[in-house]
Amino acid sequence: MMNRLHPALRRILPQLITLVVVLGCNVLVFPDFFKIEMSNGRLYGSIIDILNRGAPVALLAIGMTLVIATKGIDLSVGAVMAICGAVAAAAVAGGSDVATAVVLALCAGIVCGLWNGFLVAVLNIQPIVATLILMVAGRGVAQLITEGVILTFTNEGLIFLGSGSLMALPMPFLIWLGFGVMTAIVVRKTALGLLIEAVGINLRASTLSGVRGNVLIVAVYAISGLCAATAGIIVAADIKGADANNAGLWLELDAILAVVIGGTSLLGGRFTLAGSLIGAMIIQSINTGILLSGFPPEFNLIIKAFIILVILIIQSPIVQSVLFAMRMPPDLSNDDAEPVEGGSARDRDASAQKEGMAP
Amino acid sequence: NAQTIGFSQIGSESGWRAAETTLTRQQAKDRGIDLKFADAQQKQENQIKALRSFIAQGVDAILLAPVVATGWDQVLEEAKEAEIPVILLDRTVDAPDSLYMTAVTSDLVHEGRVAGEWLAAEVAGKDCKIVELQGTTGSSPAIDRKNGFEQGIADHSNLSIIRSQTGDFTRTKGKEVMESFLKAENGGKDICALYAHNDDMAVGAIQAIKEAGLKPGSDILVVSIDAVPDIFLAMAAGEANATVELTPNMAGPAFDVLEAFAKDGTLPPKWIQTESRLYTAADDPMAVYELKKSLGY
Amino acid sequence: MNPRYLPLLATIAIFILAYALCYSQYPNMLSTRVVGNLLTDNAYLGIAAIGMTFVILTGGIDLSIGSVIAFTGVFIAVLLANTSMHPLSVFALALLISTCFGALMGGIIHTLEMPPFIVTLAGMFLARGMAFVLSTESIPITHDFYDTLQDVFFRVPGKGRLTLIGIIMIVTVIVGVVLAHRTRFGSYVYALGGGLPAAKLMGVPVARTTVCVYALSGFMAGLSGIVFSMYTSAGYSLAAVGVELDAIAAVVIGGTLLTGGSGFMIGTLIGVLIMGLIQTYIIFDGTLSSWWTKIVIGGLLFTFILLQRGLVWVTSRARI
Amino acid sequence: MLLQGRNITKNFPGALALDAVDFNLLPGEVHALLGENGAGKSTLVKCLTGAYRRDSGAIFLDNQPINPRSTLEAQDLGIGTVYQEVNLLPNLTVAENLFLGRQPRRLGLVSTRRMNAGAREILSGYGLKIDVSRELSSYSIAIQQIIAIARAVDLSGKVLILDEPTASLDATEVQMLFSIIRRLRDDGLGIIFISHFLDQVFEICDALTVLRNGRLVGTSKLADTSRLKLVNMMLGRSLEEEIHKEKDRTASVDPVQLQFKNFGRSGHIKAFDLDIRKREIVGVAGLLGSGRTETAEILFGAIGHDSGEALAEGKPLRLTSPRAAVAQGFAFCPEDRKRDGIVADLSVRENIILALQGQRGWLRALSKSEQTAIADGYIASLDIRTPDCEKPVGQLSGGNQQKVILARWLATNPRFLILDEPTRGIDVGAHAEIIRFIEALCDEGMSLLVISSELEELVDYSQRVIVLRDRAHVAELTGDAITTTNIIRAIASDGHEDKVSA
Ligand SMILES: Nc1ncnc2c1ncn2[C@@H]1O[C@H](COP(=O)(O)OP(=O)(O)OP(=O)(O)O)[C@@H](O)[C@H]1O
Ligand SMILES: Nc1ncnc2c1ncn2[C@@H]1O[C@H](COP(=O)(O)OP(=O)(O)OP(=O)(O)O)[C@@H](O)[C@H]1O
Ligand SMILES: [Mg+2]
Ligand SMILES: [Mg+2]
Repeated sequence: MMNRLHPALRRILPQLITLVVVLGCNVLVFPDFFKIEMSNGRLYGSIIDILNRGAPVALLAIGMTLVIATKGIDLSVGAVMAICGAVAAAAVAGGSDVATAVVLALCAGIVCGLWNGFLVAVLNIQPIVATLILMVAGRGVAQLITEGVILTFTNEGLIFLGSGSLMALPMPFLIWLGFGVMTAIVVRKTALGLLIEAVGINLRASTLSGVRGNVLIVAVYAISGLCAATAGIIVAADIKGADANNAGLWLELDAILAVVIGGTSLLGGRFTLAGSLIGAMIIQSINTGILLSGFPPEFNLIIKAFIILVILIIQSPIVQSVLFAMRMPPDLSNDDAEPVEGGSARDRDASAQKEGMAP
Repeated sequence: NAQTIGFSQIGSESGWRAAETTLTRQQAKDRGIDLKFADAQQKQENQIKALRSFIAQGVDAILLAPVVATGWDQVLEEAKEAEIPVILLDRTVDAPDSLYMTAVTSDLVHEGRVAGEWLAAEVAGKDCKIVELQGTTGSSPAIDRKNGFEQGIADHSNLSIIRSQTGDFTRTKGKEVMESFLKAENGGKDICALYAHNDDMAVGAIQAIKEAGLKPGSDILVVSIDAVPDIFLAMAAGEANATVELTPNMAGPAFDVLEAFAKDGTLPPKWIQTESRLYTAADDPMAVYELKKSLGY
Repeated sequence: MNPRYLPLLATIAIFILAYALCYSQYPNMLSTRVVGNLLTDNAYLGIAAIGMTFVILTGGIDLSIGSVIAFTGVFIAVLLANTSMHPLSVFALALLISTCFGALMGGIIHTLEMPPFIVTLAGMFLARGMAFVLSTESIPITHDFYDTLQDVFFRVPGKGRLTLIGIIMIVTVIVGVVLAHRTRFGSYVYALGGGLPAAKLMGVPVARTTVCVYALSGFMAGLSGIVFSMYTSAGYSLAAVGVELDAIAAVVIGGTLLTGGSGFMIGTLIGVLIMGLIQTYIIFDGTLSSWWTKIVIGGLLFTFILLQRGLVWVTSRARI
Repeated sequence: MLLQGRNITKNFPGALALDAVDFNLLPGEVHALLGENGAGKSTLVKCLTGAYRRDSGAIFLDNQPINPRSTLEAQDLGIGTVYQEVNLLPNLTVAENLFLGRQPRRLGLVSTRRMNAGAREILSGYGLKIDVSRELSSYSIAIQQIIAIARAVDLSGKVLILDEPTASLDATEVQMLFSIIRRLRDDGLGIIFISHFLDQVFEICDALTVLRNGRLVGTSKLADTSRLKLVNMMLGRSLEEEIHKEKDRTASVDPVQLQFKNFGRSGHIKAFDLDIRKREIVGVAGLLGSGRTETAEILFGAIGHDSGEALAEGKPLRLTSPRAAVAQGFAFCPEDRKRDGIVADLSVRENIILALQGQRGWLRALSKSEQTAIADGYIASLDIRTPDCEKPVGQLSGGNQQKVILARWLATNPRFLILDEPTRGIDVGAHAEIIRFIEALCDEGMSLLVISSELEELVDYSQRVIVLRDRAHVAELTGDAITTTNIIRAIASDGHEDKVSA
């Protein structure tokens, strides 16, 4: 049966199964979980909530996937969300129209991304620290824009992006879906995906092969900034105000988690955007499930930790290879080979790519 | 010679706190005080560091808005040793009161009680199922406002809290959690009132209620705490019902105390309680909004 | 001179330079009081960062330390409040738990081949969640023994104090240095950071080293939690949020590579002191608003990293 | 019987790497393990030393069954191994690499001073006088190889296994290694020696075992085996001619294609002049660390030059980065294939088209079918042993990885190809094929710069040989002057610059 699945689908099968299991658990704690009804011309139900509320993490996960594929990480996305939300809010508060506000916010996001990319690719600062700088300072910049208060606005156009709906579906969902599909097409129909993977696995070898490694790295951080900007606009539009203190707070961890649950290795290289998006939905399903369950909030973190642990154990190379060995002829379990050496991503020689090319 | 006063602020996590900071700076400027401001970014350890640095600099007095009640004895003793008076703002600490000069605070439990009593009076004996949006798990306002509210409704068996979840004091989470409350409680038809530990969560929740096709303020009563400007807008629109004020002007009384002390050594009482005033739609919300708007919220 | 010491020397040079600049602006900053405070106030961070350095040297990361600090504090406070156990035995128990917690994470990372980032992220949620379950409220610690411990300090001329927790940090650093540079375990740690396949082929006991390193980090986080509880005389489940990021920043500013295999314990100490210096400087300045505080911290962080890179670059070019 | 493997089987997904192989090693014997690229030699070694878990079979040491589950256990049993790719830790010092896990201790603490002294002493036995407290990565791959050998020799109480130890060594180092091997053999150790250099095998080995496609072909005494028979056993067919066709030594009359004038970078390589003609093959010879690799890197823009200029047909060339060089039709197969060459997790197909795609830019993607066509073409023409072009290149055998990198550059159809140790780790059959292939390319107009430690190889196909010493070009041999003796003399003489020509 497995043999007939499309290879791309087969790659994200574990994630899909996990999602189904988590949704199943949600039904257990809340029987009406799958109920969807139509009201006020839009669909209404827990599933829709997940698609809607998962938008920021899903958007961040798109950019984060590409960054992680190049062996980087972007801790600044939460702060960039805050900045861009603030920019958009300040723009409409200052009287510009939606389009200008959105463009300004997106540009701010790209500038943030370029800054990160510059630190990583040109100054050769380790990604985690390079982006930590913006993570710390960025929220300050956002607060500078809003002067520490929640900058509320009443521009209907902007609000529509966060809480409006189109064809009965919430806008945030449509935005992340569109963004995801678009990115996937761009990355897979051009050579971008391949080049990003090559750079992530072995920057030296790729650069020696004439790939513009540094440009690619700057580009993925810029894309990540763009995604964060979009997420920031959505979050601000959702509450009709830019909350520089709290917008996107700690969301970078959720985004990274989504990427890893989605099946992309933190060591760079092979990536799957679809997996990351499913990962984001898994995380949001957990969050929504916790809210619906009615447990006291003290237990939120413990529940989350255990579910993550279970997911990761299910998806760990060893358990996967055992499961696959039981179900599949050996020649299909291509990507999880050797328990002792080879196969696993953790085994990859990191030292080889530690330094980039000496100029 | 101008006084130098150190102010260890918790952070800038909410509009209310920004307003407190703004007011404190303004007051200091008006009185010609050199204010050393230190933002602790919600971390007690940073506040302790700030206090120690203030002591090392030899400031004339210290204002402290403690992020948590415990753990101040040691550093307060150091301040006492250095003969620097310390005044607590907006929250108290667990240390012996000999270690600080006075505390200018509201009573967090009392705030919750005022909200609860208002709600009990409002529904007047009808059955009412309440959902609660808590503040950040473990933070003292969340704990005290929860307790206070429970005390306020304790004598009314017709009131019951059916769901209570943390909304982290933020609009986004307030909205998200409210959405799930509405789903879980029969589309919101079973909910009679919402109690939020701060106004921001209430504002978020109001949007969720509206998007679910219900009318906040009438289908679901909304009561919250802080009295930030935006809640008055909602009140004016009939979408919120009541809020309990927590005044951001804590520094004013504190500076008064310091002035009096500097002049003739009068010692203030150990607790200067600020008023926890209840605002309802009857209080001309738009006017209050205009008044508050300029205070740096 | 051996080029591997360059980043370390650059860090030290920058620290001295920065301190000199601070001193020229606020002469008070060279008082023994400020120096003593620098050690005392950053003791918990220093201890945790030493543990983190070991983890990072293997190419891993430990995001759980902030939560473990909070958990340990709450655990100690709860036990002291509700039982008659002596603080020392409570300490031992807390260290045991945090060490086992670390070892467990190490075991999962090794046997299930899962990325440390995520395993320890789950650990971070779990430890903080456990702290919440023990108590959401902050619990004061009022044991006489704590008062005794807090009164242990050496007065140095100029009102400065070298406190017990400052001493504990210094001892930890020394132990860290010896462990990293003078034991076989230390060389295994560096070996893991140099590349897992090669380390395996060279006969490094990978499983044991991985588990030990995370156990060590857990132990250090536990110790840091004890120190933190002495520092604040309380256990609070929301304490030490984000300490892991501070620790990572300190380790990296100290010249350790996040990819593993290269770095020094002393560098971490300097990194911690630099972080402390930045904060002290901002407080001494006292004019920055909340947002400018954040921006300036970020900017100074950037400046330090840039200076360090520049210095290393210049000196390594000068050598050729 | 010292070390015995019986019925060893190892299955990789999609490839049966070892199929019930028997292997016997006597004490005091140097035993050659031979076979084509991908025959399973390295896999056998890894199974014997516990780096891989074998699927079935038994291992005996001194007739006692052993079951090493990790290389550590094998080391403790007295088996020292040099694995094929240098498997040392680049971030540790040389001394730490030599003594990892067995550092001398005083009072329970590692004594760095004694360790460094020990390391210096060990390395002096190999004629290596280097700073042992420096990181391993600051030394060239050849030095690393010697250190790896030194470590394995030091660890081998009973058995020493050397998997292609001589791949990047030149003649002097090889002779030194051989004298050490002889000494150990006389001490009664058993030594397994893997190499594709048959001359070396005939020089040092006593017995041999040949694998082909994971199966045992045969074992015999070396004395009973002729070179021809050996090649037959390895390839399963006879190599048509191993006779060297006499090279046309007349200096090329083709126009100069590339000119490098006063090209160099201080601190890396002294400025040099170099003209390269169309269809010409220029060899580069020199000792370890003489700057051969750096010559290649500077020509390719991997190290920026700080003096001089490059001209193509009189027009100046911009060679500021590898990318710029590729755009000018340059290509470069690096020496350290693991670090600079392969992109391990990508498939053979993706590795082969990488440079071509990089050249085309990200927007003009090659379609999957074009990629497959290109990859399959080179898999066939270079005889790359892989089940299909989707296998991750990191799972190929070393020699096949080398061929993939060569294919990557040939796919860009370069006009100037730089090869740094191109035949490192490539088997005899493939070796001959690759050289023929290169010569064919040259006939079509490509010019070539080849760096090789194998002087015979250089002499075989070069029309000109540049000799390097101490990071400077010291001599240039042309025409009939190109002989191994002349090259060695040029390397050794410390005289001033001289041009030898016929
Ligand atoms: N980790 C791995 N995963 C999958 N296949 C592998 C792996 N390692 C080796 N192989 C396959 O096993 C076969 C034998 O490889 P091996 O490295 O033993 O060859 P070799 O004889 O050493 O060749 P060479 O002379 O090129 O080094 C090859 O077909 C190779 O593709
Ligand atoms: N014998 C040596 N002593 C000290 N350093 C050396 C020695 N050999 C090489 N090195 C170092 O290794 C570096 C590599 O030089 P390079 O790669 O250009 O040499 P090469 O001629 O290509 O030699 P190889 O055959 O090792 O590749 C040199 O920069 C030098 O620092
Ligand atoms: Mg091999
Ligand atoms: Mg070389």
